[in-house]
Amino acid sequence: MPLLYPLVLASALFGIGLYGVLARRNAVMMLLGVELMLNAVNLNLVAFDAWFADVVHSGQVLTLFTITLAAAEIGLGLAIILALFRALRTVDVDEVGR
Amino acid sequence: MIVTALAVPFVIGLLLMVGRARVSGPVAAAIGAAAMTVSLLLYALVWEGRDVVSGEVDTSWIEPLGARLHLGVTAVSWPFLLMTAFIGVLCCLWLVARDTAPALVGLVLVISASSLGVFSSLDLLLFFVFFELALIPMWFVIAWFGTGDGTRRAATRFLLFTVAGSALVLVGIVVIGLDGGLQVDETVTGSLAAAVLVCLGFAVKTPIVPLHTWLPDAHSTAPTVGSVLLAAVFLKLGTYGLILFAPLMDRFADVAPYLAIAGVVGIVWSGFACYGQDDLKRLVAYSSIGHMGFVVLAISTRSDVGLAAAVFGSVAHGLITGLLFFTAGSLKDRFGTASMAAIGRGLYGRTPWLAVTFVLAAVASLGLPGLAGFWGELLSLRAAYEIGDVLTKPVAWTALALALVGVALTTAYFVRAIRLVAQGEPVEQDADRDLDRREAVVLGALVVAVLVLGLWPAPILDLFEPFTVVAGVAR
Amino acid sequence: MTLTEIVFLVFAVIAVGSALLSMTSGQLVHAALWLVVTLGAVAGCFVLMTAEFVAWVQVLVYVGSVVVLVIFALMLTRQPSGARSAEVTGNRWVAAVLGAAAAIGLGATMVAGFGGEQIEGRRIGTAGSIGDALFNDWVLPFEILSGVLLAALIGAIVISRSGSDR
Amino acid sequence: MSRRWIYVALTAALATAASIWAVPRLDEPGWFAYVGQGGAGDGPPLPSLSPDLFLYPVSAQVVLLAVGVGLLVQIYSTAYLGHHPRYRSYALIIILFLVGMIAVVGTTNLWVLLVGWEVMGLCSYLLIGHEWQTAEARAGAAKAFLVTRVADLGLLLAILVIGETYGTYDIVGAQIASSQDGVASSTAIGLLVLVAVVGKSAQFPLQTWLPDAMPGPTPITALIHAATMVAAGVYLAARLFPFYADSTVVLTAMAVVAGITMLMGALFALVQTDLKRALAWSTVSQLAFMFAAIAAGDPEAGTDHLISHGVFKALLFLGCGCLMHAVGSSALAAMGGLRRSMPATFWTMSIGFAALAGVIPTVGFFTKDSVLHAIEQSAGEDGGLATGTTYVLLGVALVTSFVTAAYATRLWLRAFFGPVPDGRQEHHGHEAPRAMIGPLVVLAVATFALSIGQPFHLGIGVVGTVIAAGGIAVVVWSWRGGSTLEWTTRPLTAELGLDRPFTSWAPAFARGVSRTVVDLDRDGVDVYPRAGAGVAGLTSRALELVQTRNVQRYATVIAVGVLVLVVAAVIWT
Repeated sequence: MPLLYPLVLASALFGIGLYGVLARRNAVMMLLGVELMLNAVNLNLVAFDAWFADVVHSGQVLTLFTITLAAAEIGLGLAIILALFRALRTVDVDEVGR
Repeated sequence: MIVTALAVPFVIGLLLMVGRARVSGPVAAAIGAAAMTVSLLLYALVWEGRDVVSGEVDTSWIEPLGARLHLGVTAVSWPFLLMTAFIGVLCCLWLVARDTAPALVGLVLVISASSLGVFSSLDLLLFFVFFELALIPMWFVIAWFGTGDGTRRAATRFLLFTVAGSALVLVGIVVIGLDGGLQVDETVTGSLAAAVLVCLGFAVKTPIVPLHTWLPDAHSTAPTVGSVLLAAVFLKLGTYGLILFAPLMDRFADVAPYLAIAGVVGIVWSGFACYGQDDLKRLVAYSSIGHMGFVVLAISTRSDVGLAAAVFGSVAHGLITGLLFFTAGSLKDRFGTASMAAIGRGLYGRTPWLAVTFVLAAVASLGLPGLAGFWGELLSLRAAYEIGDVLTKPVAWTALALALVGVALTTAYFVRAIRLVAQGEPVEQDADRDLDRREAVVLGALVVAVLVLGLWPAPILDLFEPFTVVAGVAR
Repeated sequence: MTLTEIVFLVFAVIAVGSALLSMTSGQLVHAALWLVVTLGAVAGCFVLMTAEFVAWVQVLVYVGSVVVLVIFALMLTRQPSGARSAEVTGNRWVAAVLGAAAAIGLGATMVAGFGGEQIEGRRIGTAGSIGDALFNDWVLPFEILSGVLLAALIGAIVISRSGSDR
Repeated sequence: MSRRWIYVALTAALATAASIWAVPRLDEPGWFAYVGQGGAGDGPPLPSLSPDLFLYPVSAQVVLLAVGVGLLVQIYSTAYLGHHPRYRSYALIIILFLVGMIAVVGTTNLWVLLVGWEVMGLCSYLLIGHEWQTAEARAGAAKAFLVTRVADLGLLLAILVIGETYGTYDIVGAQIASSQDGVASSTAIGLLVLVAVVGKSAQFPLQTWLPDAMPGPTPITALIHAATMVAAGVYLAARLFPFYADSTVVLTAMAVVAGITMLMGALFALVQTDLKRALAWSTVSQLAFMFAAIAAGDPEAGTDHLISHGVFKALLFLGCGCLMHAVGSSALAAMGGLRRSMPATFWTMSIGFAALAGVIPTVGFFTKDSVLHAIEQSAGEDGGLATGTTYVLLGVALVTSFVTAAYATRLWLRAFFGPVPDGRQEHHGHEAPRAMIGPLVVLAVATFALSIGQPFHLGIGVVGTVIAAGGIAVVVWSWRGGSTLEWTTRPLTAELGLDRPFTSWAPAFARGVSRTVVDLDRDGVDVYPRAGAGVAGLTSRALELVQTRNVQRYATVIAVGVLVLVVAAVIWT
């Protein structure tokens, strides 16, 4: 399998995720965009791991770490969004900014 | 000795600010007066003669930059130092009143000590550090203890202007430092940029028209001691800076004509501005611009007579304008405003001693021979008449003519002020109260100083006779 | 073109398509559900790249918990649906351009750098081999990560407690 | 009562001290002889107020005049102003004034001279403004101070030029230097001195302050604005005469000024309706006489007339004070017929008027005679004035003595003869107290006593006497013919509008410019700080576009930045 397949897929997902982060008003949606970008990174890591045939599985292990961190991040992020919502009754980032 | 003279008011000032809740105002003011007196006496005693640097202290400080802790008293700085310490003592005495905030006394001490540091510095970086150190407390003095509308605005304006000026000076000092080091008695630079930057920076501080617009606001809103310190000490930081730096810069010659013309334009400009003022403190503030114009004219000749004129003019202006601001402050304490319309006419009849003091201060300020204000102006005119090293005849004589117009205008506006306030049919007000003992002591001390310097200018002028001051900065 | 490649391309198309739908969907819940599809497709890709353990973790953690968490958050902020809740900001076109530029730029870099390289598919990232690597060579980061997780857990609890509880 | 005599005693002490110092000097030979040791140095030293006091015969005379009139005025004032609430400050300022006058006259140090000169100006200002409740006093004081101070700048510059030219600020030293190295810069010095004395002595075109100084107390007018301070201008011109004696320009300018002023002052005095103001114009005119003598190259005649004028004009002003004391006004209309009720005042003032008109054997005749003689003599001499100028000046001086005799007679007749004004028949006038009459008598005696030893020039003396007699005769004849002597010629009573530049144009100009400057200062000069604030505001507004507190904007900016950097990196590597 050509290495390019996962890499190009990852690039596309990263771009879409970036769009989501930058364009969506809803804070939850921004988080989803971030998750998408993380996944793109994961894809790259795994692809390079498979291609490079790393003895210690750096790519895959780091992917696991990333997934874990993503879980932690989304937990915290959602907690912040909840607190924000309680305080301001909105999760619209445009309005939060005012 | 110098270190002690600087440290005593500085430390006591800081202590008073820290412990402002633990002392009462009058006690704090008395402590402050004592501290400043110690400083004054030390500075008076440190004098060893005009040909040497008295009480020199020279230890290493920031070696990589060539900056040293280099302090000393020279023939040029000694009059400034004594005047500053004297004004500091009087400011503290003035604050011996029931409603004084101890923090204000602390600020006054810190400002005075920093200014003394400026005048004592023989290292350019040290000079700049003290220079900046004096600025910030003044913001608090104006913003916290000022009266009237827009104190915060005026204070910020003051700070922005002067800090911008200091920034220029700092860049100039850097240029000088790269060229010839930071020691006043060694360095010299041929850089035009340094001359322009330094002169521009001190022009803000002095102030020279058109960089003066911070001054009237700051003076009119500041508390009495703030105004006095601003006028008597702060403006001198600018003129002393010019005096100190002028011999260090070869290209000062290129800047001097502009400086001279700006100075005398300032004299005329401020004269007309004073003629249209109603607020006494603003009037005195504008008159300061005029007097500083004479000093700047004298400095810009870079001659020996000019040096004597600048030093004498600065010191005399410090005393006279201090007297004027204390008088205006007394009036403001009584009437809640320094507006001549609100104070009303006929003070001769209502508060005779206060009125007489005011008239004397005004007459001294307009440069009547026999009072301190005269000799500085006279020597400035003479310096301009003799043209000096760096000016050309057309510039110098144009400046001379404008300065003479300024002298006439000064007379006109002070006569107008006397006519509006001191003379006229008295209309009694509830607030009419003649001088109390505290005011009488402070004003009396200044009156005596003005008279003594007027009738016996020799103590200061002899420092510059026969014009070649070897030691220190004047070469 | 092998069968693996064909399947991979199918998964890739699904992933990109559902990601696009997710990021442009007007409905937040739909967006979350489309994301599930994307993440699932990516998990499929992982499998095809012989990283089966990572794929399972992806399904378990992301699809199983993260998305559930997101949906809970959406419900708690009471904006599960409704047109307004999903609106895009004013700089949507800037974002679109940036996203496209990032994708194309990255893709071009990849093409330039790794065009023609092949994945051999010899090594299989089973649970066993990953476990070996994790607990032999990656112990310290693993432990640190556990600390990070704990901190995140506590932080999330502290932050999300309502004001009256404090 | 006794408090008042303390000040008299102080003045008497001062007068005694000055007399002990001055009287022996009267007999010294020579007129401003060159004495002393000092000389030119390498450059003018910094000014110092070293008390280099030295009196010449002329200085001694002026000092004696000053302290003498000062003492008489102090005595006079105990009665005239003794009950005034501010008598104390008044009396003290008089003493200060006398000290200033002695400093001017007695020093050889130009700076001390300047200090005394300005102290006199300040005292004059304070005393004119003594009745500061009234608007005229305030205006008069301000005007006097401003005009004289502006003119004093001339003296200041003159001193600088002298110092620069001769290398010393000592008059004697400068004279020695000028005799050794020759006179230099004489035109500059002379013109600057002329500016100073024109201001101080109220000569054309700065004459208007002196009549406006009349709101001051009358004894002060007698002392400062007749006998001493205004005459100090003449003294100074005479003192510094050697420095500009060879400059035709200066002497001609002085002659022109003197000619215009003497005739103008006399004509104005002729039409005044106010006795005091008439005497003020008379002073202006008489001072011009002295300048005419100096311009003609005979400063000694000028200073002689200074002394004599000081005595008889002080007498006239003090007498005027007695009249004002009696009738409560200085307007001629309020007087008339006072010779019976105030005989002492009448007789003493008659002597004063006779001296003013130039009647033998009063001192006024002899000194006026000397002045006319000096002008006549200078015609045809080498240097100095051109002959034509001299004859014009002589003509003007003769016309002026005619007018002077006329107005002196007119004032005398209107004050003491003629009908008593309506409504004042009862208790019209009463003799002044002895403290006021005493000084009058002393001065009247002096008016005769000073004549002793005065030179007499036959030809010009006869001409002068005839002309003065003519002036007197014309007025008396007209009076006999029934004229009320109320001559009101419109341009003359309006004083030719010469006052207008000082009272309306200059203040209006200053006000206008000051308003412009204040506005400009607020709106014009302040532009650059405001523009700075505006630029800062705009910049912050621009930077605010990225600092929106909106996370997405930040992220967008970061993304753009990263993209740009990457592109840049790719392009440049």
